[in-house]
Amino acid sequence: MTAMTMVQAINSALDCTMARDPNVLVMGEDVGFFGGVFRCTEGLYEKYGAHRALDTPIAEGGIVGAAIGMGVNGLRPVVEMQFADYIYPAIDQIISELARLRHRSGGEFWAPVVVRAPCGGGIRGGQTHSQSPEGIFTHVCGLKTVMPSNPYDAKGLLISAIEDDDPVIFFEPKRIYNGPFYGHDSSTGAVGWSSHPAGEVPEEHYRIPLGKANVLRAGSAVTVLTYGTMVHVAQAAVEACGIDAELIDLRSLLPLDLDTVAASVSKTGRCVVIHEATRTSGYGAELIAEVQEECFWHLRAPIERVTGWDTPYPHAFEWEYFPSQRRIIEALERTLAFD
Amino acid sequence: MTAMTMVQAINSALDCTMARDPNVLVMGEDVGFFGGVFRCTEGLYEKYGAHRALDTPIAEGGIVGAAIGMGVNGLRPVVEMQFADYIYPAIDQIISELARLRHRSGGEFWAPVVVRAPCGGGIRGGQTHSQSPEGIFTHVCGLKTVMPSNPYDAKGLLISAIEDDDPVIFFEPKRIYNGPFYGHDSSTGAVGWSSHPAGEVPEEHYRIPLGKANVLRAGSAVTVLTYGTMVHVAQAAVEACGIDAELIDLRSLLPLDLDTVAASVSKTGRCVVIHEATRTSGYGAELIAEVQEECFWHLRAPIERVTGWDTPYPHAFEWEYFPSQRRIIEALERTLAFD
Amino acid sequence: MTGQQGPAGVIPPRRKSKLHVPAASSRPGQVPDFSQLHIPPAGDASKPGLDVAALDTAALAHGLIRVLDDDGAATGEWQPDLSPQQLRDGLRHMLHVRAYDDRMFRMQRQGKLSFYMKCSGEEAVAVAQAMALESGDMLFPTYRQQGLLFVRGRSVVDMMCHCISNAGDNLKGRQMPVFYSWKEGNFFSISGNLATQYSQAVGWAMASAYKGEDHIAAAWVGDGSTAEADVHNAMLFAATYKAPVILNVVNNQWAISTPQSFASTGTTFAARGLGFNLPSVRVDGNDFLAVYAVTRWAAERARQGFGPTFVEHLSYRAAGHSTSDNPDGYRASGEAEAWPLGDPVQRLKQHLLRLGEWSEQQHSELEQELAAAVARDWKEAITHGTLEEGPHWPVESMFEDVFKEMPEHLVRQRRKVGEQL
Amino acid sequence: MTGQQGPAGVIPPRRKSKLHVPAASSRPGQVPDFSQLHIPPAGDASKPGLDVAALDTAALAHGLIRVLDDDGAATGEWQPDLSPQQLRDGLRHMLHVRAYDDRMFRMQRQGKLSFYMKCSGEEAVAVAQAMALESGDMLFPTYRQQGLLFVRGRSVVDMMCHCISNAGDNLKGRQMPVFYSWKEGNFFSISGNLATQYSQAVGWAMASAYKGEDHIAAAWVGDGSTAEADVHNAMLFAATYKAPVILNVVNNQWAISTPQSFASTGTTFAARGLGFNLPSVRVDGNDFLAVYAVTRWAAERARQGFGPTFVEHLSYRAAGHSTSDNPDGYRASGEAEAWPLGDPVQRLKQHLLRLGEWSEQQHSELEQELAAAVARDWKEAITHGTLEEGPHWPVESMFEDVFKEMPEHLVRQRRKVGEQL
Ligand SMILES: Cc1ncc(C[n+]2csc(CCOP(=O)(O)OP(=O)(O)O)c2C)c(N)n1
Ligand SMILES: Cc1ncc(C[n+]2csc(CCOP(=O)(O)OP(=O)(O)O)c2C)c(N)n1
Ligand SMILES: [Mg+2]
Ligand SMILES: [Mg+2]
Repeated sequence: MTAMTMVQAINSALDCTMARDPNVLVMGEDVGFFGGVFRCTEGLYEKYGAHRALDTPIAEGGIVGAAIGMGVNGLRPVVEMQFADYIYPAIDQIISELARLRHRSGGEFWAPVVVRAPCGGGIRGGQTHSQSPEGIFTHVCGLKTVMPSNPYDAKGLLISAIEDDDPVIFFEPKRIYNGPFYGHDSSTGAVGWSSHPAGEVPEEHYRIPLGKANVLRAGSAVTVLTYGTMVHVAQAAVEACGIDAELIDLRSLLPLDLDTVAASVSKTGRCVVIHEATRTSGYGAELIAEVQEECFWHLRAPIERVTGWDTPYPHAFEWEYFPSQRRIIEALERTLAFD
Repeated sequence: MTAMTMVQAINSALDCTMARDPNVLVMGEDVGFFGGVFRCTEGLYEKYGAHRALDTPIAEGGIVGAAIGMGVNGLRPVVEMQFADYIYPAIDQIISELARLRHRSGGEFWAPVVVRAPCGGGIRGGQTHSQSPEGIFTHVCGLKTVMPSNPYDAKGLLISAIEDDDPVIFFEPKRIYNGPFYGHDSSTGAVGWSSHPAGEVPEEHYRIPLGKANVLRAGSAVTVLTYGTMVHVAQAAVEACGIDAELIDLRSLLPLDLDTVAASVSKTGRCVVIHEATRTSGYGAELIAEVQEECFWHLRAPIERVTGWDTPYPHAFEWEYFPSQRRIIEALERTLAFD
Repeated sequence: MTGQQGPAGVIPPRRKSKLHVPAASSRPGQVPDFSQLHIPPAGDASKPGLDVAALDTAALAHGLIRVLDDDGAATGEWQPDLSPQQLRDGLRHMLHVRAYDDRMFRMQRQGKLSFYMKCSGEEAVAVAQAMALESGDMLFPTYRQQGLLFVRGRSVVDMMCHCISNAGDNLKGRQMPVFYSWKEGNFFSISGNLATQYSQAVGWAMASAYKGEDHIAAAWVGDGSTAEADVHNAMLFAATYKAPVILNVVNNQWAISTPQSFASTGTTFAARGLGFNLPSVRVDGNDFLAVYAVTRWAAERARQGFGPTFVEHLSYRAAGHSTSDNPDGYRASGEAEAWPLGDPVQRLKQHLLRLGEWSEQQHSELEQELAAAVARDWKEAITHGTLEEGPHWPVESMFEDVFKEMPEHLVRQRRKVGEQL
Repeated sequence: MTGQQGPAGVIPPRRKSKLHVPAASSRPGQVPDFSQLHIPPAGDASKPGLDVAALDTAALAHGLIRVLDDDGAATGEWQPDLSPQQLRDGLRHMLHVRAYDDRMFRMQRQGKLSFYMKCSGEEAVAVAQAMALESGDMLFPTYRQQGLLFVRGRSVVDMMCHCISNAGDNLKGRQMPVFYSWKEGNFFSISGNLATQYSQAVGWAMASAYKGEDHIAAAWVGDGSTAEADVHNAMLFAATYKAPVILNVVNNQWAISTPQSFASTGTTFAARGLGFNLPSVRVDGNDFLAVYAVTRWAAERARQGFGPTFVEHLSYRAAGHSTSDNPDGYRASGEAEAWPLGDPVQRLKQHLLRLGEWSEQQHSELEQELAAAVARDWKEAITHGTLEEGPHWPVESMFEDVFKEMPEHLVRQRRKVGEQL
């Protein structure tokens, strides 16, 4: 075990899979010689060569289109979108092609492409370096959508994603690339990944299965469903307010670990869903739809959403936009106030 | 009043607005000389000229990009995507630009662009001529998303959309372009628009406000929330089973007429949401999330979704894929069985 | 629609649009006229070395490579090395495609297919190209290259089974007719979304180079579809990584109702390749020999490591776009006959006749043979089921292949469908 | 990375990649060397008529339009008609931009800005172009054309207020620094998404033609961003509808760490325009006079109805991409100094000195004056608030302008934010 940041863990996942399988390559803008603007592909160019740490033109649609062809021809391309905000030029290739190829060809063709994309706010990136578009991808059948919240999971999930024969959209919350984060209000409470238990990461190859949630904290009062950066903010909020919440890090949005989710809400009877993405038609809506259907007779309060607002991510008001510990605590308290 | 099909009503809306405002133009693939593959722009080329019924290259991204620039320069472009399935190449311009321009420029710039797109299945179009991607657009702040279910609404809503200073994504369920449709099982029950009350359409200019739902049938047993083609299938299902359902045609998904929705569910205590789009993270999820939050204490059964399956739209199994009267009736009955 | 500007300083009383809108080759009621289209004589174009630089193909990109002259004689540097038997094979394949199209079109009109698309007048492109490529080369076609399947030996019954989504459809009833896929034949799944396959083909070719293999890829796109961003992406990536790929544009003059002038920007499509530093040529797409020769040359270039070639095939879509449109609504009805490059079948036939390797009688016998074969194939195909009556694949099969292994939520949905049956 | 193929029939023991991957002009540790870059002498390029056909600009697209020679003398057909006062204005604007960049960069390093981007070495492009255009012409810039704002007279204090998102920011704190918008100055809102403005500019120009107006549009994009699909769309639409627009590519050799070779396909960027039948020229972007002359010509073409022009500006990004990167990590540290086309400020200064219209003393006085002005502006800007301390716009203002009128759901969300404050 080694202390790793999330960037280092992702780098290690790429390194491990590239070392084992000559068909794995990374490709994207500035990922080759430079090692990526967030350094996730650092050292791979030197180790594996320019064709396996492949710099590309700035054409997200072209990158994914080419990756699909590579995937059909036996490679396992791991594509980096420089920011999740720039995934839209590639969305036609992702939705119309990558997601549907296996089905439309009767199982004849498929492309095991992973699309990695740093997402989320908290780095003063303004509206085009802060988005969390995961909800859109969960609406597309044929895609798996994953978002880790810590180095250990990031490595294990990314290895699973690369070795999976289905396409995976892998969102990396950039706010926690280099350290966990507990929300603006309590950023003083931050410890680095080096002293965080999930910052202990094996150097070798291991997998965390896609589709399995992680119950971070057992509790009986209310279930908190979240993922990515918000896992830490939620955890800090729960600790701060002392409510006995069951905290679930979903990790994989699709497939969703509905069994774990439903078991928890059936037990607690209350649920708060938290994500950074804009509220309307975000992934939180899907969680609520499923939970109320599965656990209706157990529910003792409406399910609340704590999310980003339905506005673009504003540069100056990042902390007012970001779901804060305070907003989470208020939602938990409102939920518990019923009955 | 004249009997009009939905195609004719849309054509009439375009004609009315083009006649009143020289800044309105229609543009898209085959919309000019030919009058559109579904004939929605028929006659406009002859009447208004090639520059106002503007044929374009087959580049959806380019069409919307150009339309934005036109909108910024004072025009009101009404863009046709030949099929909603082909909107994805334009999605970056729609999400990153059209939706956000007013906000990001502090209100300095905006583009009053309408994007029309025939959506939905039921014409044996297979997976690339049948999609209902409306849910994605409702997740994007800055866009209004509309889907009419009949000629009268189509005309009034489209005129409102064109005259609105915000961008509007206007989905047209192609299955009901030329006649209403009650689901495969009872397609024998179909009457043409010419004998349907909503097929009576004024020739002149009128508006139906965006953001107002239409209560098609008052009822006390259960609220049915739907839009587009499914309005008719749901109506037929309700008639067939005799359940006293309150049937709401949302018409506008964003803004959503939450007041009407919440009032109804508060009254009936039960709710079934119906759409053709794939289930997971579809717009139905958002409806459920809002309804359970607003009406939690009135709910007497879990809210059900009747939707397309989470697969691409299959050519051979269109009727098994399409939410049928039978599936709707079963959901209504399940919902009523509780208590 | 180009308006005139008023004299300086004078504001015109009413707006007059200055927006230029391209014109069509013809519209209904007009007399078709292709006299503006410059057709150089056969045999004129020179054939460069395999290592030619893009700039040195400028004349070929703006010109037209032709081998067969008006009398059916082969001439010039581009004459391919094809035996009479190969020529007869080519003719057979083209006629087979035509017989197939004809039958399927009629079956659609009888309600047996939901939709169909013919390639009438363009048969030489797919047939000659497939014959010029190796079986290990990967094909990324559009819906109008059915000829590739005939050359590669796809069973016609299987093609038909796909088109009627019956129990024998290798695509399990999922795709509209003509969106074939045939892994064994290295024929990629055709997408309903125009042009998406173009950049995928480049990626496939990049992977071939990555692995150090010699297989190349070939992709096709229509004139109208060159407007899609994927074509830009494909050209850029092909040129950047010198991918072993042939990028074909089939310029059949029309994109549904929209003339090629809305995509060509008033120059040749081949010229666009030059801008990406791609060796680019324009070939008479109705000239079987020229198409074959160009494809051999481009394939050889790719295989020997000289990278991609961009090829425009000048042709004409003689039929409607699909069974959904009537071309008389948007172009002069005699336009196909006025097309100056003739019909590819007639031209190859004329060549073979001239060589003394073919006769009118052989020709009409072959046509009858193929019509009969296609009729037989149809009869066999419908024994596996029809679109409306079935049998189809089991309904529950629609939940398969969304993912490699079916996740829980799809298992649940499949169960619900099962309950309803 | 191009590998060798083994002898025929022999399967190499291990895979050897044959994939070509483009090289950079230099990487750290190497000696920068631009000797491969062909730089024709100043004055050599001929100046065609306004109605020139695209094909006839081929030499200009592959060559380089230069007016200022190595001694600072203006020469050749492209010499613009600029008075000494105009030249001095140009120099002042460039120096002003430089002083501004310098101050803002330092303020970012002190934590007063979240981010900043300089345009060092490229000042001539935006400044000369803005001077060559009319005030009614609409600008669709990237984040590296701040020079346009200086020429059009944007208040520097206002620019600074935007960059620190304070209460005086016309963008209400919503955008990252440098993503300016200035409606009054016909300066379009800069997008964080590369190249999206390119096709919008074409649409704007189409609308101008539609309305019969004479205003034209100008758009800019970087070398790396030419790879984006929007650039393809823009070129296609501009050519199809002959839109009155100038499409500029600022080829500053780098796209963050990625050399222009990943976008240029080994030819000039201007060459790409030819493929779309766009009259296309390549200009020495560090030559103020040449940029001005080319822009006047292109603007005149557009205004007189001859349609779009595609212009590549050959320049060099002397600083890092932004405050987020250190270029020494991906290119030889002396590369900027090795750039053969020099520095645009020095070259214009040299020209003015040579004309006897400028002195070293005037120059250093001007530099001091501008540095002082920018320092004063900064002091004033922060009186309207700072990024970290405020005052900002009211937090609730973030819900405005999502729509023209705030819908219910946003009113509810705004209320929640209000409650928290
Ligand atoms: C992305 C996308 N946009 C639009 C369409 C609708 N469409 C189908 S075929 C076609 C015309 C294509 O013309 P062309 O590329 O010239 O090919 P051809 O049909 O002539 O072979 C159009 C617009 C589509 N299938 N995909
Ligand atoms: C769609 C999109 N993809 C990626 C990025 C990230 N990005 C910002 S600037 C840049 C490099 C642009 O280089 P170039 O076009 O040459 O312009 P320059 O910075 O040199 O002026 C990249 C990749 C982005 N902003 N938008
Ligand atoms: Mg065509
Ligand atoms: Mg650059």
